[in-house]
Order: sequence, then structure tokens, then C-alpha cells
Amino acid sequence: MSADSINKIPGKKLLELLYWMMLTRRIDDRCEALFKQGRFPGGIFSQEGHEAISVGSAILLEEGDAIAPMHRDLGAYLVRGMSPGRIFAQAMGRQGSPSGGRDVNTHGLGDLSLRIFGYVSHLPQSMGIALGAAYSFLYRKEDRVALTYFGDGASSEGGCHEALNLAAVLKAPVVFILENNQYAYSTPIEKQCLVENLSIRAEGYGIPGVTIDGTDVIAVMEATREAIGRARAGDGPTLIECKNLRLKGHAAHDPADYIPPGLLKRWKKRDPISLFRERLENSGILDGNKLAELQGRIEAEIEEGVEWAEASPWPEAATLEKDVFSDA
Amino acid sequence: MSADSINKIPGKKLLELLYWMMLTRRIDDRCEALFKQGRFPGGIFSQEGHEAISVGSAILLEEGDAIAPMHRDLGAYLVRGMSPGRIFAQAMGRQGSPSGGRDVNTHGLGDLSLRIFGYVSHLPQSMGIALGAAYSFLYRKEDRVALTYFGDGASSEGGCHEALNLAAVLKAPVVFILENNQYAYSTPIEKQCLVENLSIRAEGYGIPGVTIDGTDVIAVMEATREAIGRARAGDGPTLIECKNLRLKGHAAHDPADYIPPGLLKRWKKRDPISLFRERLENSGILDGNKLAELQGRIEAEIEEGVEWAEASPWPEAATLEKDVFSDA
Amino acid sequence: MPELSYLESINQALHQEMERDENVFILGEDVGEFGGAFKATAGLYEKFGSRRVLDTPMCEWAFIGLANGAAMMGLKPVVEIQFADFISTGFDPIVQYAATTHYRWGAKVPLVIRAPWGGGACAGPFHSQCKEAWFAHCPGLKVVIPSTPHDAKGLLISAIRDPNPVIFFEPKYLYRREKMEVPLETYSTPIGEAAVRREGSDLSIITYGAMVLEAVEAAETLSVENISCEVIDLRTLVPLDKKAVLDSVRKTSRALIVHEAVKTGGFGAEIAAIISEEAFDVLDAPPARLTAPDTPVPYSPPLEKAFRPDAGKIAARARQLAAY
Amino acid sequence: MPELSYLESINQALHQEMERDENVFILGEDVGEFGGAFKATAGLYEKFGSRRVLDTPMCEWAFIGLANGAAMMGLKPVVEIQFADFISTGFDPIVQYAATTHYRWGAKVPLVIRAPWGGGACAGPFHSQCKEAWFAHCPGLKVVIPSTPHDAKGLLISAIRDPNPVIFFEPKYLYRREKMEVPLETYSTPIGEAAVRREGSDLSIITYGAMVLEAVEAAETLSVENISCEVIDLRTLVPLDKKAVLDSVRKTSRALIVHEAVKTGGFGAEIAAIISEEAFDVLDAPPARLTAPDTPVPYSPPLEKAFRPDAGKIAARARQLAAY
Ligand SMILES: Cc1ncc(C[n+]2csc(CCOP(=O)(O)OP(=O)(O)O)c2C)c(N)n1
Ligand SMILES: Cc1ncc(C[n+]2csc(CCOP(=O)(O)OP(=O)(O)O)c2C)c(N)n1
Ligand SMILES: [Mg+2]
Ligand SMILES: [Mg+2]
Repeated sequence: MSADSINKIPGKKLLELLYWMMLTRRIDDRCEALFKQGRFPGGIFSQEGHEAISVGSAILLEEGDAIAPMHRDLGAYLVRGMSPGRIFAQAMGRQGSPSGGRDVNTHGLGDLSLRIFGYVSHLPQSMGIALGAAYSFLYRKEDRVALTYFGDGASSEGGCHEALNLAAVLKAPVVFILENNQYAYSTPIEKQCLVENLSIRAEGYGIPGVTIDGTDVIAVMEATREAIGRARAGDGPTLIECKNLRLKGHAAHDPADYIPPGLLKRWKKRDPISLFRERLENSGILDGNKLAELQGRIEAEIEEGVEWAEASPWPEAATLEKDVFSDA
Repeated sequence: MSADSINKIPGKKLLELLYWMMLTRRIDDRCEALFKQGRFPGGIFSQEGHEAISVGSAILLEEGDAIAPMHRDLGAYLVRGMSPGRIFAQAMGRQGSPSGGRDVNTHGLGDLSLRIFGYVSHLPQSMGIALGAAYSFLYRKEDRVALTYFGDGASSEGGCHEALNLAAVLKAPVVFILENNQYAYSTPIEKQCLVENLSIRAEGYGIPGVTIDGTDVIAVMEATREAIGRARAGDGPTLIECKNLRLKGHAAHDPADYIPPGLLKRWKKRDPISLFRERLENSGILDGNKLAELQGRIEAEIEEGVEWAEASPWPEAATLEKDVFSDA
Repeated sequence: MPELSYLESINQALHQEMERDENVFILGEDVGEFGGAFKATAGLYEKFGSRRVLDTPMCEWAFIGLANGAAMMGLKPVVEIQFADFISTGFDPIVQYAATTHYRWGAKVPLVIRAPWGGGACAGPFHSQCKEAWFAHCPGLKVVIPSTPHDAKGLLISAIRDPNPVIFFEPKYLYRREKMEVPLETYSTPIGEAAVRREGSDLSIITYGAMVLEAVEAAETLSVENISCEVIDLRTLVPLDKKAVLDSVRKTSRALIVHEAVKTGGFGAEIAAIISEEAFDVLDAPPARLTAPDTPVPYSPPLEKAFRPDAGKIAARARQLAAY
Repeated sequence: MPELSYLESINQALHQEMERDENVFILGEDVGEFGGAFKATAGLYEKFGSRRVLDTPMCEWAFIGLANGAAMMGLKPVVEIQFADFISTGFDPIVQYAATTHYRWGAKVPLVIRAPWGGGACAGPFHSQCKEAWFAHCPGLKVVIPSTPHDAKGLLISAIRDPNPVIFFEPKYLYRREKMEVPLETYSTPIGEAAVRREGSDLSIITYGAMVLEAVEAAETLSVENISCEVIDLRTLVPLDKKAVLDSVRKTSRALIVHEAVKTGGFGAEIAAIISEEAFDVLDAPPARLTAPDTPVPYSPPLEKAFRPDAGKIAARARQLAAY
């Protein structure tokens, strides 16, 4: 194999990317297992196949930047500092989670101290929220950026159009990442739009748009880096379409047998983590020892997280009516 | 002047176009006067500068086709068979109007026997309605088309995006006419979008889009003819952007002094009716006699309409609670 | 008679109405081959094809708008909203267009909007909402919430045959809970008629949706204590069967109104207002409301349990009221 | 003290709060140079520039979403909806995001949504709506509807300083109707406190918005007939000043609830329910509601006049109630 573009990136950074992606995947696996064991009162979304997108983009944020993720961005939460324990606790409905048991799975998994905005189900609300954060940066003349995500499904919602156009008009420092995983629940992309690349819509707003391989964490990082640079330079928003496939069901309850086996097989070969691991191995950055070390660290963190979550108490019924309003 | 493209069109048709445009303008003038005389309990929208768009497109519809107009499409109502009297009666709040005094000005000016859908204020609802009519044609395998209109302002609303994309995906026989009159109330187009031509957005839906001169009734007719042909042939929707300027205020109460005088002056020279009249005169299709005849006919119709409307009784208070629901 | 679940009953009504009337069609997200998030539309795509069982992209505004337009052209759209919570995303075409059009210029907009509704499944703040009060406050909309498999079928058939827009909320808590005998043939249950689920003389429990089950259970508990409760299942909020409510209250002189929706501005307020306005003279106790508190719907089991009324809470409140 | 109209008072509050707090900014359609459809934001653009007085394209969803995001970042957005009727177009960011976020994960969303609201101006079904009940039914939103120039200023200032999302409806019928003395300095009128507009002993008229004026006029008429009416102006629906309502009803034993919104599911039902639940023992007559009927708001003068409650209708209903 000839020189890989990753050689320009420090090995440490590359291993960091791999770590976050593997951590994301293993949490996802663990969530599926916990769900099947009945340890989550509610459901949980699968993240498989999305790790390169959430990790490769969020990794570029600096302190003070803001992020408004969607439901396949576990990686982004982790990268931005949300601990696995709090994430498990959220799915378990425990007091120690960001929502204190009030919201389910990755919904409402917000923490302003990390500048992570919790989302609501109604897609794609997060786009408006990120735009608002971006407007606050303009307002205060801060050199910051907001990053947000939406799916191919959400791209058909009116809000997506409004947010993109308003961001364009305001030249707001926001990066919109479209996670085109080819499905909205059971609905394939061909039933959602006629265009080959959804990024073409950027032209209709007069902003740059690109389509990239969403299974390639380096491609995601490079495209995001460019977009963030543009945002910080005052040149406004960018739309980045990342193509991938959701490798599991919409949520843990969904066997997703509507995905044609051939399609799934093709994309399983493009598992973002395997691909990246191979590249690192081929470039001599990763070896068996390092991998084992990473895996060990991850398993330990996950165990610790699950334990922490399970030790977290149930919310007390007496708190039910607290905090509907803020007092000050 | 060299051969004008209008020479391909029968003189009778051309005079018909002129008639409808002049009628629209004169009704508009009369409405303004009636409003100022306090004979309308509510407000009224100005149509000036939009006549070529509404007339040049609606003229192509056949019986059984459907139309969902917006608030600058008086011409379309007239062409499709709504009598001036009923229109005046609507603005006056009389029983004889399509809404029986329940809705104001061109709102709710619907008549299913004419396949005209009354609109609601919430822009751009009519786009969804027209799409529904178009879907009914597909459903019943009817060779019909639905025509609808929206403004540059409404183009920023989410519904616009949803309707265009859904129409594209369904290959629905619907023609979307964007009346880009450069203002949404007081807000100029530069504050609404960054693109030169809004028709570029069609590409993002995989459908044809064109931008044409909205002051040229023949250009409107030709573009609409093509779009309708495509729709009837099963090739789906088209977006036609017509550029013009709203020559008066947003509504009769609005002096519109936010429009730069230079801009207004430039576009007043492109008054769609004067332009067309000149062309017809230059081509020898219109002469003083014919013009006078048209004018006379129009004035008589308007007089008759106003009289009819004023003779129409006020709705009775006792009917207030009728017809909220349909009984059968 | 075959025994059907609530969900099977909905599915059967859809099959039968689509067979009966060429104009009936289904649309929404994932309603086609997939059969809908809850499988309410299972088998329809196979039988009727993509023209009559239309999978849409995610665009509640546009597909409800489409339904409005198609309805005015004489078709009979049956829209599925994936969860009732998402009905707010397609709000304008419902509350502004569909609700007002017949009044404004005489066009009928006969469509049905079906939506899996309500809580009790640890689904969190956005998959559990009960916002029927929003729609009851929009003249021109009918609001139907059946509580049994039998009514689900009969009322859905009525809704499809109704010339008006009908918001049809289906308590998803009941989807697979209890089966009951449901006639195989089509039948319609009239919109606007409440049902007496249990007769009683001491107290009227007035409710709808999944709370009917809880109210009946509470009534059974209380009957052992010699408190005789009548349970009124409103079935439709608009039009409201005022007569059934008032007849019951005139008989019992005490009213307990129960719903899953939050208290302030809930439909229970309307019922309480009507009772106190029109049966004031017969009341032996103030009309009482037992509802969810004024919070979003919380996810975690201890919180959702505290949030949601149930048989135990109903019985406790009824006891108080009976002793007033 | 200068005399200000309702509109001038709103405008002054905006000027003063923007001067006081760098974080306060305005956004909406035509709010900039144009000063808003009703001129409520006149002069602000000139003074504070386009960053703090932001003209948006037509996109209620996105600009309210933007306001949510900005609010969580510590800014204080004051959104203008051109007419309250269009609030349904930006519904999700309000009822789903702003309302629930503090409860769900602790972030404050301090924004104000101002909207010219209500009828009486022959503006038809889409420029006259009163949908406050929708928002009162969403825990997490405050709902404020001032009825005087003095309150308009004081309550808008309170709303801007409130750490929660506040829906602020301005009866446009009152915008230019009556001037009154309004202090030049800033002051805040507490959210959640009703005002007694007129004291009385026979009957309580409980109302808000433009109906306060009509109720006071009715009370004056009735005083000549020796019927003494107390007029309670709720001023805020959420949080509701239950004490003021109940105190008044305990004093008069009769309650007439008046609003411009349609009857079914209107906020009047909530008031009637509360009164009958909590002041049952003192009531000498059923709590009565006088509201608009259940129709869209009709345009034509004879219809709108019949639709809308006014002093005459209030007096007539109050007479009946007093004689009950
Ligand atoms: C407005 C709205 N309508 C419907 C839903 C229900 N829903 C949840 S996720 C989903 C599919 C989302 O697809 P996409 O945006 O492509 O994201 P993905 O799940 O594929 O990552 C749907 C329909 C929703 N959340 N919001
Ligand atoms: C959803 C919505 N928001 C706000 C308004 C108020 N409004 C009425 S017309 C208008 C401007 C419309 O501009 P455009 O679409 O360009 O049409 P034009 O009036 O210029 O023909 C506005 C803001 C509305 N009707 N609908
Ligand atoms: Mg997807
Ligand atoms: Mg315009």
C-alpha cells in the first residue's frame, strides 16, 4: 500500500481517533446487551456505522465551541467529555444521568458546562439550536463554532431548509453534518429524494456543500476542519454530507430486515472502525500490543461506567414536579 | 422593431391575455379606492406588477385542472372563472362572496366547482394543497395538472422545501410558480437568501427549475406551458421563478417607503401591462379602438361587480355557528 | 367472533375500508412495506400497492397538506403520524387549514389523522404525549380516542366515513394489552356518543383512552367497599356527548374526571366546567380532576409511575370524593 | 408622568431593556428598519443596529430555534411573531424544545415570544386568533397577556428578566385604544399576580386581555343597576394567581369567566374547573363562561360582532348570574 494521507497526522492523534471510535462501538454493543437483558426501561438507538462521522467531526472542537448532536452521535458526546457512566445512567433512567432520569437514551443528554445541547425527538430541532449558539458567537464576536448533525430522513423536514437558509443569510459560524445513512427508519433514500448527493442543496443556499465518505474518519476530519476554518474566518456555514449505512436496526428493537442483504454486506465491509484499524496497522501506527491496550482500557472504562450507572439511585417520585421552571 | 415572438400566438389569445391583465389591474385600483373610502371592513393586498404572472400561467389550465393561488393572484381567480362581483363581495364581507363574509380579501376565496382552492394566511400552505390535488390526479390516473404559487418570502419557510421535495419524489403533476417580487412585506430579497436565482433550488430536488421575467406575460406563458406539458406527460413538477417587483405596498395600508425610489422607478418602467400593450400595438394587434373597447368592457364589468357586491346582503349573525362541520 | 387486539382491530378496519372504498388511501412514514412503527398498517401495502399505501419522506407538514388537497378532491386520506408527539410538526395544515376550510368557503376536508398516543411505556417526553386538548380547542376538528378493540374498529370506520377532518388518537398502551371479540363484518360506532362502561350510583368517573381500563379496575376495587362507581368512556371529545356526562352526574351527584394529559388546560377542565355549569344544582361535591401533573412526561419508571394516573390513584381519589 | 399607548409602552420597555442589558436582542420578520408590522420595535434598529435587532426571512421554526439556542448561551432573545396566529408555524421549537428543556436536562431557555393577539379588527380567521390555551397546556411555558399600557411595560420587563420561556400575547385591539400614565423609569410587574380592576361584592368577572376593558365597562353599567361586580384581570395565565381568583369568588360567591378565545378547551374552562373544585362551598351559582363560540374567527362585521364578547354581552350574562 502506498503512502496514506494519514501519515501527515501525528500517530497519537490517530490512536486517539481509534480509541473514541472503539469506545463508541463498545458502548453501543453494551447498550444492546443491557437492553436485551431488560436493564433499560426504554429503547436505545444503534450507533454502528456512524462512529467515523461523530468522532471525526467532534474531535476538532475546542473548548467553548458548541455541539448539538442527533441520535447517532454517541461518539461526539464522548469526545466532548460526557462520561460513559452518565450515558449508561441516562438509558437506565437513573438520577446520575444528565437528565436525572427524566429523558430517555440519548435524548436530553445535554450539559451546558460541556456546551452539549440535549436534543428533542422532533427532527431536526438541533439545527436551529446550533444556529442559535452560532449566532451567540457572532453576537459576542467570539471566535467559536457550533457543530450539528442531522440525518437523511431529517433532510426532508422543513426545519432543515429554514435552518440552512437562515444560517447562510446570517453567515453564522455553524457546520451542518448530514449523516446520510441511506435510511430513515425503514425508508430507503430513494423514497426520500431524487438527487444523488444531498449536498447539492447547499448551492440553493449559496453555501459550500460537499459529499464525503462517512466511513472514513480522516475524510470526515478533513472536511470538518475546512468547514470549521471557514466558520471561524467569518465565511459562514458549510454542509457536509457523510455517506454511510446504518449497520444495525433503527433502534435496538428493530431487526432491520428491510435492508437488502447485499447492501448490508457491502457496507459491513466498510465498517469504519475495521477500515481505520487496518489503515493504522498498514501504516505501522497500530500493532497488536497497542490494540490490546486500547481494548483493555475501553473495557475497563465501560465496566466502570456500567457500575457507576447501576449504583446511581433511581430518581425519587417526590422530585417529579421540580424544575419545570427555573427559579433564577 | 423586429418580429416579436408573440406573432406565433393568435391575436385573439393575445387580446384575451391583455384583457385579463387589465381587468386584474382595474379591480386592484378599484379595491384600493374602495378601501380608502372605508367600504372594506378589512384590508386588501395590492396586485400591481403581478398581473403577467397570475394571468400568463392560469390561462393555460383546462377544465378539471386545479389551482391553489396565493395573495397576489387575483388574475388567476379571474381567468379561472371567479366573477369580479364575488371578489368585491369577499372584500366587503358580504353573503354573496365565496366565503359568505367569513374570510377576508383573497383569503378563503375558494370554489371547488372551479377547482380553485381558497388559501389560509399561513404561507405557503397552498403548496401542500396543490400537491394533494396533483396526487389525486395521479391516483385516479387523470391527465390533469395542479398549479400553485408562492412568494420569495414563503420560499424561506420549511413547508416550501417539504412540498417541493415530496412533489419531486412522487413525480406529481404540479407546477410551482415562485413570484419573486423582491420583497416579503418590508424585507428585501438580499436579507432572505444569498442566491441570485431561487430556481437553483430545483436542482436540490432533482426537478427542472427556471428563472424568467415575471413582467413578460408571454415568457410566463411559455415557461408554464412547458412545465404543464411535463406534468401531464408524467415527468413531475417544475419550479418556475418569475422575477418582478411588487409595485405598491404589501397591502393597501402600506406606503412601502422602504422600497428605494430608484428601484421602484426602474421597475415601473417594466409595468407588465404597459409592456404588453406596447408589444401588441407594435405588432399591429392592438389599436386605439380595440383598446377603448376593452377598457369599456372592463369598466362595465367592474361597475357591475361592485354593484352586485354592494347589493349582496350582510351575513346574518344567526348563521355564525353554522357550517363549522359538514353534515354529509 | 374472533378475538382481536386493539392494533389488530385498527388494522382490520383499514383493510376493510380500503376494500370498500377505492378512494381511501394511507400515507405517512414507514407505513408501506414496513407496516408502520407499530404494524398498524401491516399487509396493506402488499394488498393495495404503493399508490394507496404511500410511504412518505419525513415531512409532516407536506404530507398532511397533501392529504388536505387530496381530501378536497374527493379522496379519503388516512394519515399516520408515527407517534402522536410528532403531530406538532405538521400543525399548520391541521389547525389552520383542515379545521377552518369548511367554515370559510364550504369545501369538505374529510381526512383522518391516526396517531399512537399516550404514555405508560417508559418512552420519555417525546413518545408519550397527550395533546388532545390542543385539537379540541380548534373548531372544525373532531377528536376521537377509542379505548377498546371493538370501538377502535367501529370508530375508525366512522372516522373514515366522516365528511370532516378527524384526529384519531390511539392509546398505544392498549395496542396489545387485551383482546376482545370484534365482529368480522364492518360496523360503525357513532362519533359523539359516550359509552357507560360500568353502571353505578355513588360517583361518576368520566374518562377516555387508556384511563378507561384503570377507571374500571378502580370501580371494581371500590365496589367491594360498597362504593358504586359509574364509568363513562367519552370516546370522542369533539363532538362531546354532554348528555351522557350530565345524565350520569345527575344520577350520582359526584364526578371524578380522569385523564393522562397534564392538568392545566387539559380536556378535563372542559368537562369540569360543563358539569359545574350545567349540573350545579345536583352536585353533592365539587367536580374533581385526577390527571397527570404539570410536567413533561418523565422517562424513568418511578417518575412515570408517579406521573401517570392509575387504578390505585383513581380509587383513592374516588374514596375521598365519595366521602365528601 | 407621560401618557403612553399600549404600543408605546411596549416600545419603551424594549428600548429600556436593551439599554440595560447588552444580551437582550430582538428578532423576527420586519422588526428592523421597518419597526414591525405594528411599529412595536420602531427606533430600535436605528439605536442598536442589525446585530441586536435582527430582521429574519420568513422562517418561524428556524428563528425560534435560533432564539432557543441563543438563550441557552446566555443571551435574551425577544422574538416577535408578526401576528399571534403564525405562532403555530414555529410550534415545535416552542412547545417541544423551549417548554421542556429545563425540566429535561437543566438548561435555562430564557426567551420571550411577543405576538400581537386577538380580534376585534375585522382581520379575519388568520389575524385574530387567541390560542393561549395551547401554551397554557405546555408545562414549562409562562403565558402573559397584559391589558393596560402600564402592565404592558412592567410585564414585558419582567418577561425579559425571567429565566424561563415566556409567551407574551399583546391584544392588538388595545394597541392604540387608550393612553394612560406610564412611569418613564423601568419597573417590573410581577408575573403571576392578577389585578383587581374594580372591586365589587355581588359577582366576580374573571378575564384577561382586551376583555378587561369590556368587563369594566359592563361593571360600570351594572353598578347603576345596583349590581356590584368585581373585575379580576388575570394578567398571566401561567403561573396563575389562583389565590386572587378564589379570594374574589369567596367574597362574591358568583363567577363569570370571560375570554375572546373560543369556548371548548379555552382557558376559561380551567378557571371554571378551579373555582368549582376549590370554592365549591361558597358558590351561590354555577360558574359561568362567556366566550366566543366554537367557530373560526369570522371576518364580516355582523359576524365578528356576534362572535366576540363585549360589554353588552357581559352585562347581560352578569345580570342573569346575579339573579340566579
Ligand atoms: C418530526 C419527526 N417525525 C418523525 C420522527 C420519528 N423518527 C425518529 S428517527 C426517524 C428516522 C430518522 O431518519 P434520519 O434522519 O435519516 O436519521 P437516522 O435515524 O437514519 O440516523 C423517524 C422517522 C421524529 N423523530 N421527528
Ligand atoms: C407563516 C407566515 N408567517 C408570516 C406571515 C405574515 N406575512 C403575510 S404576507 C408576508 C410576506 C410574504 O412575502 P412573499 O412570500 O414574498 O409574498 P409577497 O407578499 O411578496 O407577494 C408575511 C410575512 C404569514 N402570512 N405566514
Ligand atoms: Mg438516516
Ligand atoms: Mg415577495
